[in-house]
Amino acid sequence: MARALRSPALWIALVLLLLAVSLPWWVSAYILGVLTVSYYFGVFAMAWDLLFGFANEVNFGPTFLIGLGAYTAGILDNTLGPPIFVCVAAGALVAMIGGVLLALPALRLRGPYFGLVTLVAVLLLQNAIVIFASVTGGEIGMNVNDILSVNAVTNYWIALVFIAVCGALLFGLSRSAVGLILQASGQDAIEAAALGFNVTKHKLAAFCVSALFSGLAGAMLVFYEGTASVGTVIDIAIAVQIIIAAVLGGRRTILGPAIGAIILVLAGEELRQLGQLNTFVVSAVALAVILFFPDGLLGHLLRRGERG
Amino acid sequence: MLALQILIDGFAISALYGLGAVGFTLLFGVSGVLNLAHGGIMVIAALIGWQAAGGLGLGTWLGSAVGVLAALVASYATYFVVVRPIQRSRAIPREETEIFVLTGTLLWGIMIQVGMAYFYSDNPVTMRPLIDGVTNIAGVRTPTNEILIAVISWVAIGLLWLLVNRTRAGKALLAASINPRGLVLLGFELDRIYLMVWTIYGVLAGIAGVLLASFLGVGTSNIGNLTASAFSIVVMGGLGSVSGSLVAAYVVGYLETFTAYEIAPTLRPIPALILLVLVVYLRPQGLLGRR
Amino acid sequence: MSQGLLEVAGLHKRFGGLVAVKDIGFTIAPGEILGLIGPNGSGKSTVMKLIMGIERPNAGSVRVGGQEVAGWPTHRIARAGIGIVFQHSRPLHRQTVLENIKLAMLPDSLLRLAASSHIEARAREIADLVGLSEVLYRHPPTLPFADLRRMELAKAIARDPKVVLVDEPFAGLTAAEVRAFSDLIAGFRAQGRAVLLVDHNVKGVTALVDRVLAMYLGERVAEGSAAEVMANETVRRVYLGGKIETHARPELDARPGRPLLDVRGVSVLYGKAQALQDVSLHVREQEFVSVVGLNGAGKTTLFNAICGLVPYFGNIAWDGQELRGRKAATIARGGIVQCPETRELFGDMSVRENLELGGQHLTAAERRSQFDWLYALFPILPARARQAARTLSGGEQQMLAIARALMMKPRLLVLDEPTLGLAPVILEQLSKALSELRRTTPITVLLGEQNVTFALPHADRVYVLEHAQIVWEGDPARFAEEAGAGYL
Amino acid sequence: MSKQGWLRPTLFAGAAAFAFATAAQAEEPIRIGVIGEESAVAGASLTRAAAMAADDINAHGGVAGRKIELFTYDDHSSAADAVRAFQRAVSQDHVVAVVATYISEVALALEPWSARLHIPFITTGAASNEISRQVHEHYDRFKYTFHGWLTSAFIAQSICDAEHDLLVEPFRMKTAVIMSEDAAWTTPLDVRYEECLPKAGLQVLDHIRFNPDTTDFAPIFRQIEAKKPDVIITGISHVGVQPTVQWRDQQVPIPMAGQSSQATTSTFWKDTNGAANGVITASAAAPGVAITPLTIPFSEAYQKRFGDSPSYSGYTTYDAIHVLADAVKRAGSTDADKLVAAMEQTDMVGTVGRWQFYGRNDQFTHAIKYGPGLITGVTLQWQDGKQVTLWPAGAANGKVKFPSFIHLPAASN
Repeated sequence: MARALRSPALWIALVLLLLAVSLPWWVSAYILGVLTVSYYFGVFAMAWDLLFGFANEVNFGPTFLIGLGAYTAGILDNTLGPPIFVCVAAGALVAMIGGVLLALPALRLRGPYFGLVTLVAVLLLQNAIVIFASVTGGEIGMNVNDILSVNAVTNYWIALVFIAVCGALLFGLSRSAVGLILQASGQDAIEAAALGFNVTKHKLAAFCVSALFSGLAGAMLVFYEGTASVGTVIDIAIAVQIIIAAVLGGRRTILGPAIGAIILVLAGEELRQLGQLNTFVVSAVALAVILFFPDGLLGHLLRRGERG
Repeated sequence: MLALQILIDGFAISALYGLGAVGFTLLFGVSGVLNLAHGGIMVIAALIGWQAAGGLGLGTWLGSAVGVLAALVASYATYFVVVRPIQRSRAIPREETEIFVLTGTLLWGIMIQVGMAYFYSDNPVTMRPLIDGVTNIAGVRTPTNEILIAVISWVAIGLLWLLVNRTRAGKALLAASINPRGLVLLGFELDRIYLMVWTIYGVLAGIAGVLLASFLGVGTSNIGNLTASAFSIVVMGGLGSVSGSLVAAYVVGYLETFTAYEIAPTLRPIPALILLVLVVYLRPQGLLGRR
Repeated sequence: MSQGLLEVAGLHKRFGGLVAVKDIGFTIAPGEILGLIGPNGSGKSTVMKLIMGIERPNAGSVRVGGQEVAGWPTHRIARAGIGIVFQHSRPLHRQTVLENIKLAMLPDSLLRLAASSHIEARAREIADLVGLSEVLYRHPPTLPFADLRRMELAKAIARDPKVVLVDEPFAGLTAAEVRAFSDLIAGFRAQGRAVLLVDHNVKGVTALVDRVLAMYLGERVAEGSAAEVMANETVRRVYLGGKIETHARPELDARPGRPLLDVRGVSVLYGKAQALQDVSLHVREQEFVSVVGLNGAGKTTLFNAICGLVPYFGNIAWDGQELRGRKAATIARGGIVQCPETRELFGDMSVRENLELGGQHLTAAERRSQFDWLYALFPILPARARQAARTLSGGEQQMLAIARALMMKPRLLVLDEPTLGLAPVILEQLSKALSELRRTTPITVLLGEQNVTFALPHADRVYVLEHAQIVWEGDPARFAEEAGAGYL
Repeated sequence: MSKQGWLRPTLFAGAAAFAFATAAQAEEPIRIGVIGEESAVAGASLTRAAAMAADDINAHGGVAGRKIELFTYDDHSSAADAVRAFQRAVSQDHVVAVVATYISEVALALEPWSARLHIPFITTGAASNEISRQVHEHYDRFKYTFHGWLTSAFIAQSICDAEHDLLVEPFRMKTAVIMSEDAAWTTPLDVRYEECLPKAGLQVLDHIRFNPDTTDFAPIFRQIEAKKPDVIITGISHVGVQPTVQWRDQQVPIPMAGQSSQATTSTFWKDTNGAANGVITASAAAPGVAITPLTIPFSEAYQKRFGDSPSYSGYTTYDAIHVLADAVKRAGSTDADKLVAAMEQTDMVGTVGRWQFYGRNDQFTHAIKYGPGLITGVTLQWQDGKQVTLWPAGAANGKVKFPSFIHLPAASN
């Protein structure tokens, strides 16, 4: 942990955090609204990075986990209607179970094969939701009865605290002993095992943690937007956005992906004037980053640091 | 009767699935690239072909040719703009090239989708049938166009087979898919081989695209599904195995048609997806894959 | 049987049809160092993997301090007290050396998030011990090769294992570094650990080991002190072969004019490992030149440099022209054709198709004549013409590989380790084919071998490659007395 | 990088706020948000028609001297984007009302936000019953939402009425099979079909729902043929081109009528290469059909300005802007609650008919009233590249005509 404090990534993040804290006093409610969404996306991206960057498992279907969390929470709220935090917890729990389901093939399959399974998982969930439209509202989605708050500033604070806490936990985890072992397992499973580490156990844990946070964030997002729909929490397009965000911000840095996500959402909003073409521009930029700074923005900075 | 209907209806769609997947799998076999912009390239062929045929009044056949040409260009663009730079980049560690190519082509696919939607809107379009009218096969009224499409698909696949197994260039291609290094030692330029496989891929994807437009109609909103189905079929059949992809294409095609007939049209895609998961899980190398 | 820390008995491993390890057994007492030697494909590395649980043995037992661990998952075997030093490993690039060492000391637990404090101190001790104290806070990518190996050693020590397995301890190290490492490994003896050194030849480990076990084709061929094993008949045959007869043609080299191939001061680096160091050699038209040396000495690297497959420093001239900057394929078409030790056949294609690919650039007529000639040279091939290359026996595959290379009508045939893992009978056939080639055609050949009996009869001149350098050059007849001993 | 990301918009906001502050001294414009999607025909018509409406109103001196100012956003048909756009419209561009979307998913996602932010919101193309049901059940929370297009139930009703006049009467059709995509908006549609088709004289032989991602319709058509109905009653929006083309290619001898949203767009003939010939669908209006005196002038002006004819959402949006303007005038204020109260009193003739909204005690609170003399929508048929209006009789400009491969009951039995 001592070294975690020396990590430049942490300091960059802290500075940005301070900045974020100051925002409510001097930017419009609308921008706070956009940032609120971007923070939840940030958590998605961080959770994804834990799997890819550390356990080295390419998950094309983060939205499978997110969707499970989101819909579980939403449906629970609309049926039994317990307090929101109960719904969120339930969502996270179900997402974790989903994480285990996803881990089973992951521990057997490599590269594209596993990638495909995750992709299919999303498609299946998508179909399931359309088929059970009576509870899920089908492809037009469902409105949840309760929401976190109507006030943009309040929502902003909730989201900010949420991403800060998740970020701290995930970052800490990544720098902890377990994080090291996980990274070792991801990089060279055989050597990790030869050092006496149960690779399977650690990867499984990684899936659970990643799923847990994805589910949490998914559920929170639902209670922020007041609706859950395939288009907002499950669609492959969302998954792609998350992956882009992580690559853009810098894989294996946990905090980088969060920053990437925020930038991505803001950029999308900035370019709204372009109408439909903004997606085109954003993708093009992301592609350029992949080609010229494969380490991503934060990753690039850190690399510099290491070389020096 | 019903069985016959399923047999006939499933055949053409499966042939089309197969044609779409064959290029995809060949590309992987030879150059190890999974091109997630696949659907995009097919749709480019469809839309541009449609416009050339209708808008520019070139007629269906000429228009289709233009469409295939467009796909070829798109395929080259994918290779030179996205895939090759990633493969050659020093900054990207070897073991991560795969994921980078996947992400890169994925982004490229999105760019194609949005770009095409900008010019053509996301309404699906259809080419005029290559031939009109219907043929009556043992009481099953089948559009003559559908029969023709099945035939063309198989002719294209047949030609590919001849190319690979009977021509010198094809042999080199096959060899590259087995052992590229060995080929270099025999004085073959791999770059040429790759260029060739991207050419073949582009043409196949193009043909599949225009046929799809003429058979079912297609639009930018289908791009995701097209890529996904090609990907699944290819994995199910065994990455890199052409014959495997064909078998898988028919399995999927018939499974879907059967579901639509016998179970419920609403559940159409589901059994195929579940089967896919099972195959990938129980037999990761795919139906005919070797590993 | 004697109470050893590590007791291996009746170890068997099959990969499909081929038996990689046949009834291997040995014991290592505390504070004892055993050397396990054998040429490539002898199965020594497999034995190591079996002990570590990376591969599951088909039969046999592995006991650590009396406890049976055969068939356990690797991480449990590791916890049971076996540590391993890999030859190539992938350390954590984003962590410092210190953290990499600490990693090895962490408990296998999901709950202990923070490493306990004493670990830090211990890690520093170990770093001092192996001589890494200077670079504690550097990142692995910035370290020299030797330090990376030190780090691997440190990680093994950190686990405080009862038994240490070391794979090719000295590969890619300079003489000075070799000494340092020897001392470290000797240190294990002092600490009462049982050590297994796996290496290609006795020479490398003589100074260190108490006993040596020699393997060949998966079987144990000799065991005893280093001296005994070196003296052992079978071992000598395996490495040097039996009696060596030679028929050199010195007149060829005596001819004036520039050599066909001229390699001057070529060096190659793999990452940070020195794979080839300032190597110079030349080959004249029609000469048969043999480069003998053990695996890992750098033969393959040298050939790959010549064929443009790896970047190098220095100059290589072909028929008077610089080869630098030419693509591998261009060089191959230019007349230098390599038949690599890995053979690189097209497994799913028929023998004939393989050969046809070799003859792609020939006219139909030429190809036909080539076919006739090659089929005469290797009578087994026409019989197998329709068969898929994958289904051929090792020897047949080797002949096909050579034939395919010859199909290209090379001016210089670069033949790398043709005898690798082949049975003696096959060697004879190959040997015949080579002499035939030598007698009937003007072809020039550069042969790389570790099997001297096979290499020398065909050689006009011999180079000995050792630790990435040329250490001897001369007439094959003089090889035995001048270089032979040092070679074992 | 991220710095300017959030800095730039604030600058805009500041500048904008300043500009409006000064403008306010004079006549402050009435700001209305419009959320559509450029890459979808219906979505594009929506924003274009809104622009036309605003220009027309402003050309006639605006509303009590106040100009209408539109803020247009593209939501890529995504609920998430739409929600963000809605927030932007309200908290940054300070609109007083929002007109948006032809997609039920998006409309339903926006509804709670109009409730939370107290901003009147009209959806001019979505069909789901849910929209008005929510208003009915939680009036006080959701009263700010208005449904500016027929609910699924009424679409079904208008279709039943139309097919009765067009098919049952003249062609003695007796049986039908319902073919609808498995989507939320079709659930209530089908329910109403089931009850009103028999009343209209069409016995429902079967009811086929299919996956909206279906591309191969051969199996579905064959199943339908096996039932030997006189007509296929469709309920499709997500799909349209594909089933139509295969219907023609396969020469399914049964006419297709009902609701096929894509068939209402002007490009449908081109997209299907004329396979549309003979397809009957319900729509809000059709080019060259005088549902009201306003219809033709609008569609012609639209044609002139944008080169193709508006889709149904174009007509409704054009009216919706006028409804808002009219409400502001009557309310004499842009205060949300006053505005809602005024809108509930709406009684205005637009391009699609006479606009009135159901009250809080009706089943479909805040949905437009359906019925003769109010809004019925029209039923049109593609004939040789043109949309010909068949129903209601008053607006009709052509007769039913089927392509040769159709077997009519008269012929068949």
